[in-house]
Amino acid sequence: MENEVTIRIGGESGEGTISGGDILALASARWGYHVFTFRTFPAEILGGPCMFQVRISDRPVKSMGDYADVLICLNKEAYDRNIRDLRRGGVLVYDPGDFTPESDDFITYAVPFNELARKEVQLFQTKNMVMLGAIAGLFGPPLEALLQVVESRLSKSRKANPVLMEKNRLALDIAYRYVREKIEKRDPYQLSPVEKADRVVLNGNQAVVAGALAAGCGFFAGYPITPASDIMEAMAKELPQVGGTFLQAEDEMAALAAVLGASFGGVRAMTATSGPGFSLMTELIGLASMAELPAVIVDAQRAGPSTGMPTKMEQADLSFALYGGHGDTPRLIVAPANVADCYSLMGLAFNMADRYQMPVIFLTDQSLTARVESVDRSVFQPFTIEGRLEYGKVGSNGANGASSNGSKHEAATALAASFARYAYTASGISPMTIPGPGALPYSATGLEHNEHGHPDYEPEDHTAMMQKRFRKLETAAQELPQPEPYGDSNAEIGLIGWGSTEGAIQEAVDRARAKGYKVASLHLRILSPLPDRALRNFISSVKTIIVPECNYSGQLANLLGARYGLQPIRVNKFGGIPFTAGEILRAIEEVC
Amino acid sequence: MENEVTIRIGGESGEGTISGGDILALASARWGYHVFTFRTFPAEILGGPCMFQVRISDRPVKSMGDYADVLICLNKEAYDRNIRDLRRGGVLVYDPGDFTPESDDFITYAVPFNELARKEVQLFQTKNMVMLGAIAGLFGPPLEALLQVVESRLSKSRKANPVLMEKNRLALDIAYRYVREKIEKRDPYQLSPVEKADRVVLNGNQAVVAGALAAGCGFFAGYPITPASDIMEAMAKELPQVGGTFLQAEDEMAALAAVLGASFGGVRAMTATSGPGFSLMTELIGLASMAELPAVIVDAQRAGPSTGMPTKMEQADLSFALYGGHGDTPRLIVAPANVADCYSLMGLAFNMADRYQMPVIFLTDQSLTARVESVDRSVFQPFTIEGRLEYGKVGSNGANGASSNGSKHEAATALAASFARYAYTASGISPMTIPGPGALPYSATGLEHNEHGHPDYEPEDHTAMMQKRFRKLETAAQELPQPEPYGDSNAEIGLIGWGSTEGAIQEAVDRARAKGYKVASLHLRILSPLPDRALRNFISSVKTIIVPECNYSGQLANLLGARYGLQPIRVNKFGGIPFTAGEILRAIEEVC
Amino acid sequence: MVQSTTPTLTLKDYKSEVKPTWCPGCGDFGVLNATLRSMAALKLPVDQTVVVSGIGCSSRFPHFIRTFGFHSVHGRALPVAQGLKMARPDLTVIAVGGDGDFFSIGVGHLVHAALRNIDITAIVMDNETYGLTKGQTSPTSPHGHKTKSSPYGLLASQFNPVATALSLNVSFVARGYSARPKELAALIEQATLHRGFSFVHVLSPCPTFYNTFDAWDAAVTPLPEDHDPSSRLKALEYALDSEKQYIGLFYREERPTMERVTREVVEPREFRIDEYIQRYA
Amino acid sequence: MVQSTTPTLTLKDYKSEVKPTWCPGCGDFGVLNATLRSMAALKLPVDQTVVVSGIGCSSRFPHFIRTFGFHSVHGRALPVAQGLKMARPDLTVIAVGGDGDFFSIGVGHLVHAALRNIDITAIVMDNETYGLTKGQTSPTSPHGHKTKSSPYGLLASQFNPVATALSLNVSFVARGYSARPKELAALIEQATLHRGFSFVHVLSPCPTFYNTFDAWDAAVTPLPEDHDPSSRLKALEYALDSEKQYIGLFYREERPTMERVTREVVEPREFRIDEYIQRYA
Ligand SMILES: Cc1ncc(C[n+]2csc(CCOP(=O)(O)OP(=O)(O)O)c2C)c(N)n1
Ligand SMILES: Cc1ncc(C[n+]2csc(CCOP(=O)(O)OP(=O)(O)O)c2C)c(N)n1
Ligand code: SF4
Ligand code: SF4
Ligand SMILES: [Mg+2]
Ligand SMILES: [Mg+2]
Repeated sequence: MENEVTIRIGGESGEGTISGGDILALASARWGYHVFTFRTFPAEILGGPCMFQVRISDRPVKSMGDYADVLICLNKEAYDRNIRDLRRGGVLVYDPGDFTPESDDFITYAVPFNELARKEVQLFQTKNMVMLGAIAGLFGPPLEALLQVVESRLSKSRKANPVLMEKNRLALDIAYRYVREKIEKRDPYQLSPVEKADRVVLNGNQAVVAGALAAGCGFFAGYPITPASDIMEAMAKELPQVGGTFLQAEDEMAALAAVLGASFGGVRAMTATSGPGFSLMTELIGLASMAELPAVIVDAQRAGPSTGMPTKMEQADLSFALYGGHGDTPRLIVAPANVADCYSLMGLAFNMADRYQMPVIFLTDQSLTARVESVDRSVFQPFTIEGRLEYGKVGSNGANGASSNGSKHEAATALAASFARYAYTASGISPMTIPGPGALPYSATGLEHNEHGHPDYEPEDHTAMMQKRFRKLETAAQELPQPEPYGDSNAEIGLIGWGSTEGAIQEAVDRARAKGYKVASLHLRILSPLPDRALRNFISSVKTIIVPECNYSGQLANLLGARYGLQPIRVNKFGGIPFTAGEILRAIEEVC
Repeated sequence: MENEVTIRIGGESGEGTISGGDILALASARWGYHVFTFRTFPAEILGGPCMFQVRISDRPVKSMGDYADVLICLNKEAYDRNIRDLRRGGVLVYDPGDFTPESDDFITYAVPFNELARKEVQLFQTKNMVMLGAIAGLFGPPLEALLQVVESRLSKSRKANPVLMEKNRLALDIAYRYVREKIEKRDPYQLSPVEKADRVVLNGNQAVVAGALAAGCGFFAGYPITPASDIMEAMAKELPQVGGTFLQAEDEMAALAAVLGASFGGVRAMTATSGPGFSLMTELIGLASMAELPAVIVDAQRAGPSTGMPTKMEQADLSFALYGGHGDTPRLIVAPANVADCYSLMGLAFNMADRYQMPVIFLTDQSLTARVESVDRSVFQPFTIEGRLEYGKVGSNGANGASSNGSKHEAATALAASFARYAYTASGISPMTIPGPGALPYSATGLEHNEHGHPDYEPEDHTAMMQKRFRKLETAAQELPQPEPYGDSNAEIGLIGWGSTEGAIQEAVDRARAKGYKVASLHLRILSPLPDRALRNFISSVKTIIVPECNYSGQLANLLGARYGLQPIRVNKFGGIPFTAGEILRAIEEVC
Repeated sequence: MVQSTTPTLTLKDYKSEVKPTWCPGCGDFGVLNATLRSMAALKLPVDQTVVVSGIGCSSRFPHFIRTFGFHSVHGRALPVAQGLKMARPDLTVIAVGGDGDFFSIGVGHLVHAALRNIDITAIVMDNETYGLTKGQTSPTSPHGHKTKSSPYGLLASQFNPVATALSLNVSFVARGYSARPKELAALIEQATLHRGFSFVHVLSPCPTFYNTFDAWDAAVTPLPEDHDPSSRLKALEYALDSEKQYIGLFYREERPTMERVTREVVEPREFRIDEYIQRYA
Repeated sequence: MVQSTTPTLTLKDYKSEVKPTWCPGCGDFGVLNATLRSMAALKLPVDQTVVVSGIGCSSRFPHFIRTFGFHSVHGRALPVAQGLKMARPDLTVIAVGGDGDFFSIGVGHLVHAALRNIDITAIVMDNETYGLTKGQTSPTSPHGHKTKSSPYGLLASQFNPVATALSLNVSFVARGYSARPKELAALIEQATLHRGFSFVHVLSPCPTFYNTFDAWDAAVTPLPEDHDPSSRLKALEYALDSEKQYIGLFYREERPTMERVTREVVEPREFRIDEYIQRYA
C-alpha cells in the first residue's frame, strides 16, 4: 500500500466539483499529509466542464503528478475528457447511471452518486459530499477530517443552516458505508494515518497577498483580470485593516501610475495583473525605471498572446518582462517556484524595489496562482523591512525654508541645490527623499536629467546616467542570493529552469538519478539580474544543458544565449498546461 | 584640393541656422554633389543652441563624417559647443565681433556676419544669407545654385515678397565679394563643378511617406510624437489627395486600434510613433499578431528610456520590438539603413504585412528621420503590390445568403461554416476574407481559437495554433531577401550591424581595408525573421565578430547570442548621437 | 449603413453556429436577440456588416452573429470601429461591449467618438458590474455597492452614461432594456439608420454577479411620448432622474459625419511616385 | 492641504533654480506665476507639496517650482496624483498639464477622478494645441482649425472642458486666464483649499503655434458677480456659451473625499503574519 495517491475529480462547474476537491485537499492536509493541487477552469462563467486534481502524499510533493491514480467522474463528459490522464492500472470511480466504461486498462468502481444523493440523502446538491464519502471509504482520508472542513466552511457561508449540515453529514456517511459494503477494493491506494505537522494550506495568490502585507505594502491599485483579480480583491479587504489604502483603477495604466504616485510618497506600493494589463503598463514601467521609483508589479502569467486563454498557464512573459519598453530600461525580475516562494519572494521583492529604487516584476503564473499546497508554517516569518537610501533629513530647526520654520530658507535653498537626487554613486544607488516635514524636495522625471533631476540632454550626461542606472543591476547581482544546484554533484546533464516548473524538474531529476543518470538542476528565482556566479559554475560543471519551459520560444534559453552564448537543448511545452515530471524525465532520457 | 567638405554651422535656433544649412545641402545636391546631413535640436521650442552639419562630396557619402572640416560659428556659444568637433587643421569661420578664437590648431577666417547683415544689407534677418554667401566665396558652391534654392523656397513661403528676395540676393552677393576680397584662402577645401546627376534630396521621414503612398497605404492613424510627427502630418495632407483617409487619434492605443480596424476592412493601413507611443501600442500589437491582421507600425526610435531625450537618436527599441507584449507573439521587423531604404523597405513592409498577415514594425531612428541625403531618383520605382491570400470569393450569384441575393443562403451557411479563416496550412498563412459583397464572414479575435476563429482553449489546438502562427516566420525567412556581405571576401573580422549605422560601418570597413585589415560587414534590414542563411555563412566565415550598436545593452548582440550562441565584441555608444566611421574604425583596430 | 434588396431575411439568418457561453438568464441574450432582430428588419447584408467588440461577457457578441466580427481587446472597440468605418464607409459598423469596456478602460475613446461623429453604432450592455472577471465594481456600480473589490462598499460615485453622452454631444443617444427586446430592437434599428455616432445604452443585468432585474423592472419607464428628441436639455433632465430609468430615444441630431466630410475636402487622383518625388528634385 | 505657520513666504521662495524653457510670451508663464503666488498666499510647505504633471510644454511645470515634483508621462498626471494622495493624505497634491495631456490621451482619467473625488487640484493649461510637438490640433482646437495635422481644417468638434467637468459632477470647477494671473492665483488658491477634486481650466495661449491672446482678450468675461456656484445647471449654461469665455468659479460642492472615507471604514491594527496565516491552518 502506498501512502500517496493522486485523485482527479472531473465534473461540471457548479456541481461542487471544485469545492469538493478543495475540501479533500484541505482535510488531507489537516490530517497530516502533503498536498498539491491542480485544476482547470471552464470557458463559461457558469457551468462547463472542469476538473480538480489533488496529489496527497506523506512525503513533500513538488508537482501535480504525471497521471491521476484515481479518476472520479461525475458525468460522461468528464470521463471522455480525463480518461487519458488516468494511469494504466489506476482506479476509475463512476456512476453506472451515467455510462459504462469500456477499457480494462484500469480498475473500475461503480458508485451511484446521483442516486445516493437523490434518493438516499434526498438532496441532489449533496452529490459532491457523496463523492467525498466514497473517497474516504475507498482511499482512506477519515470521514471526521472531511466533516470538520465541511463544517467550518459551511459555518462561514451565507448558506449556513443546520439542515444542510445534517444532509452533508448524511451524504458523507451514506457514501462511505456504501463503498465499504458494496465495493471490493482491488487497488493499492490506501492512505493511513501519519504524524501531524504544522502546516498551512493555501494557493499562490493567497501567499502573494500574505507576503505583500508582511512586507509592509501600504498601497495597492489594480484593475480586475484573470488570474490576478483575487490578489486585488484580498488587498481591497485587508489593506484598510492595516492602515493601508486600495484603489480600483480605471485601467492598468492608471493602476501603475497610482502605484508610482504612492511610492513617490514613500509608501510601499504594488499592483497585480496579467498579460494584457501587463502590456498596458509598459510605458509606466519605463517611467519607474527612469525616475528610479520602487514598485512591485505582479504579473500572473496566462497563456497568450493577446487575450489568449485567460484561465490557462504559460511561462511566456519572461522576454517581455526583461525587455518590455522602449529604450534600455533596467528592472528587477523575480519568479516564485512554489507557494512558499510566493510569500518569501514578495518580501524580497519589496526590499529589492526599495533598495535599488527600481520596478520589480514578480512573475507568477496561472497554475501557481490556483495551486494549493501545504506549506510549513515556519515559512511565514516576519520580514526584515529595508528602507530606501534616504538623503539625510534636515532637522526640525527648519533648514528647509518653507517648512516649519521659514526664516532660514536661504541656507535651505543652497542645501536643496546641492541635494543630488540622482547622484552618480559607485553602487548606482542615489539617495532620495520622501515628501514630509524637513525633506529636501526634488522632481522625479522621465526625461533624461542630470544629478539634480533637471532635464539634461548632453551626450556625456545621458551616457553617465545610463551607466549609473544599470550599475544598480550589477550591485544587485553581487548582493542578491545565488541559487544552489539540486541533484547529483557530479552531474553530466544539467537542467536550468525558472518559475512554477521547479517541482516537476526536481522530481524528474530524482527519478532520473534513481535510474542511474547523472543529473542536476539549477532553478532561477531571480531573472534580472541573473545570478551570474551560480550560473557560470553550473554551466561549466555539466556537459549538456536542458532548459524546460512552458512557452513556445524558449525565453530563458534565449536569455542564457544572449548572456553566455549558451545553446541549450530546449524543451518547450505550450498547450496551457504545466509540465509533468514524466515529460521532463523523457527529455532527460532522450539526451542520454 | 579635395572635392569633399564637411561643413558645420553652429548658431541659435530661429536665426536661420538650420534653414541656411538646408539651403546649402540642397543647392550642393542640385549642383551635382552627394550630400548627407546631421543636425541637433535645441531643448527649447523657440531659440536655444542648434547645429547643422552637411557633408558634401563628389562620391557617394554614407555617414556624417568623423569631424567637421569647416565650422561656421554664428555666435560664441556655438564655438564653445562645436569646436571640439572641428578637425585639426580645419577651418573656423567666425564673426570677430562675437569673439576671438584662441587656438591655432585650425585655420581661422573672420567674417563680420552681423555687421554685413546689419550695415551693408540693412536687414539683420539676412544673416544666414550672408553666411551662405561667405561659404560660396570660400568653398565653392556657386552663388547661382544657392540663389535658386532660396528663390524657390521663398516663393512657396507666406513671407514671399520682392523686397525680401532682393535683400537675400544682396546679402549673398555682398558676403561672397567680401570673402573673395578680404580673405586669403589657406585651406584645401574647394568644391569644383561636377557632372549633374539625377538625384532627389530628402530626409528619412519624407522617404517613409513616399514609400507608404507608393505602397498603396490607404489609411493612417497616429498621435503626434517627436520624431515621428512629420510622417503623420504628411499623411494627413497626402492621403485625401489619393483617396485615402487619415485620423488623428486620441492616443496611440486608439491609433493602432483604428489601423487594425481599417486593415480588417482590407485597406492597407499604418501608424507612426516613437518610444512612449510604441510602448502604449504593446497590447494591440499582440492583438494584430493573434488575429493575424496586417499592419505597418513605424517606430522612429529616440533616446530612452521613458520620455528620455525626444530629439536624440538611439537604436534601443530592437529588443522591445522583438519581444514586446505578453506571450509568444510573432511579428516582423524591418529596419532601414538609409534614406533610400526608408522608401524601398516601406514597400517591402506593406507587402510583408499582407503576405504574412502580421504586424510589421519598421524601426527607423531620430537621426535617420532628419537626415537629408541625395538619393538616385531611380530608387523611387513603383512597387509591385501584393494582395493578401484571400479566400476564393463567392460569385455574385449570391451563395452568401444575406448578400445581394438572399434566396440561397442555406448553401451559403454551409459554405461559411466550412471557411476556415485560421486554417492550419503548411506555410502558416491561412486564407482570409475582406468584408464586401460576396465575402464569407468570420470573426477576428484575440482569444485563442480554432481554425474557424471560434474561441477554443484545448491544449492541442493552442499548441497547433502557436505553431501555425510561428510557421509564418519560417516561411518568411525562406522567402525574404538575404543581405550580402560588404568588404573583404576573405575577411577575418566581421561586423554585423542594423539600422542607420550602415554608412558609418561601411566607411569604417573601407578605411580599415585601406589600412590593410581583412574586414567585412553584414547589415541586417530584416530583424525578424533573421536572415538565417546569410548570417550563418557570414558568422562562420570570419574569426571575430564585432557588433556596433547605438544602445547600452547590445540588443542585436543579444539576439545573435540567443539565436546562434554568438558572443561578439560589443561596441556600444549611447549618448544620443550616431556613430562616426572613425569610432567604429577604432573598434576594429583594437581587435587587430 | 448598407441596405440589401433581399426581402426574406429573418433573425435566424443572422445567428452564427457558435452557442453563447453566457449564464442562463444573462441579460445579454435579450440584447443579442434584439440586435439580430434589428439586423433582419434592416436586412443588413452579413458580408458588409461588422460587429466590433472589446473584452467581457458582452463582448463575446460577434462570435454569435453571422456577420463579420472583430473581437478586439478590452476597451478598444470604439477606435477599431472608427478606423474601420473611416477606411470603409460602405460597411455597417456596430461596436458592442460592456460597461467596463466602454466606461472604465475605454471611456476616453467614448469622448473622442462623440467629437468625431463617425457613423458607427455603439451598443453598451451595462450590467453595472464586471461579469467576465466575476463581479467587481464597474463605473456604473452604485455608490456603496459591496463586491469582492469593494468589501466596504464602493466609495466612488456612479457614472451616468446617458447624461455623459448627452453632455458630450453624441448625435444619437438612446437607452433600452434587455428585458424589453422588442423596444430595444427598434432602438438599435433607428441607431443603425442614424447617420453619425449613435450610442445605445442597454440595461442588461448579470443575474450571476449582480441581479438588477427586479430593480430595473421597477425603475424602467418609457420616455414620455411627447419627448422631443431634439432637445438636449430636456433629455439631460430625464437622464439625470435618480429614480427612474427612462428608456427610448433621448436625443438625435443630424451632423456631418467625419468619414463623409473627409472625402469631400479634395478631389482624389491616382498616386504616381514619379510625380510625387519630383518635389524633392 | 497642509498649512504652515511661517508668515514670511513670497512667490520667490517657491521658484526653483531651473529656468523655464518656454517661448517668450508663452501663456504658461502667467500660470506659473499665479501658481507660485497662490502657494505663497497659502504658505504651502515645499516639503509637503507635490506638483505632478504629464508631458508637454505645460508639464515642464514641476521643474520650475521648488516643491516636490513628479514629471510623469503623457496623460497620466491624474492617476499619479490620486495614488499619491490616497497613500499620503497629509500632502498637498497638485496635478498640472496641457489640453492634450488631460483631454486627449488622459481624458479617461479625468472621468474617474471626477467619480472618486480625491482631494487633488488639477490645473490644465489649455492652449487649444499641442505645443511641445509643434502645433497639431488638440481636443480643444476649434472645428475647422487648420494645422499641420489638419491641413484641410479640423473635422472633429471642439471639446468643452468646463461643461464636461460639470456634467461629470466634479466637485470644484473653475476657469482662469493666464493673462489675468491675479484672478487666476485666487482661483488656484480656492481650488487648493477645496476639499475634493478641483478642476481649474486655464486659458493659456501658445503664441508660437496658435496665438489666441487677442481672441481670448476679447472673449474672456468674469462670471457675473451673482453667479451661485452651487447651481450646476446655471454653471453649465455659462460653460456652454459659445461667444464668451467665462472665468471664475463655476461650481463648488462639498462631498466626502475618497482618501478620507477609505480611512473610516475600519479601525486599522498592526499586521502580524502569524495571526494572518492562521486562516489557512
Ligand atoms: C487590458 C485588460 N485588462 C483587464 C482585462 C480583464 N477583463 C476582461 S473583461 C473585463 C471587464 C468586464 O466587464 P464589462 O466590460 O462590464 O463586461 P461584462 O463582462 O460585464 O459584459 C476585464 C476587466 C482584460 N481582458 N484586458
Ligand atoms: C505616449 C506619448 N505620446 C505622445 C507624446 C508626444 N507628446 C509630447 S507632449 C504632447 C502633447 C502636448 O500638448 P499638450 O498636452 O496640450 O501640452 P502643451 O505642450 O500644449 O502645453 C505629445 C503628443 C508623448 N510624450 N508620449
Ligand atoms: S457572468 Fe453575468 S454578464 Fe457574464 S454571462 Fe453570466 S450573467 Fe451574463
Ligand atoms: S510652444 Fe507654445 S506652449 Fe510651448 S512654450 Fe512655446 S508658446 Fe508655450
Ligand atoms: Mg459589465
Ligand atoms: Mg496644449
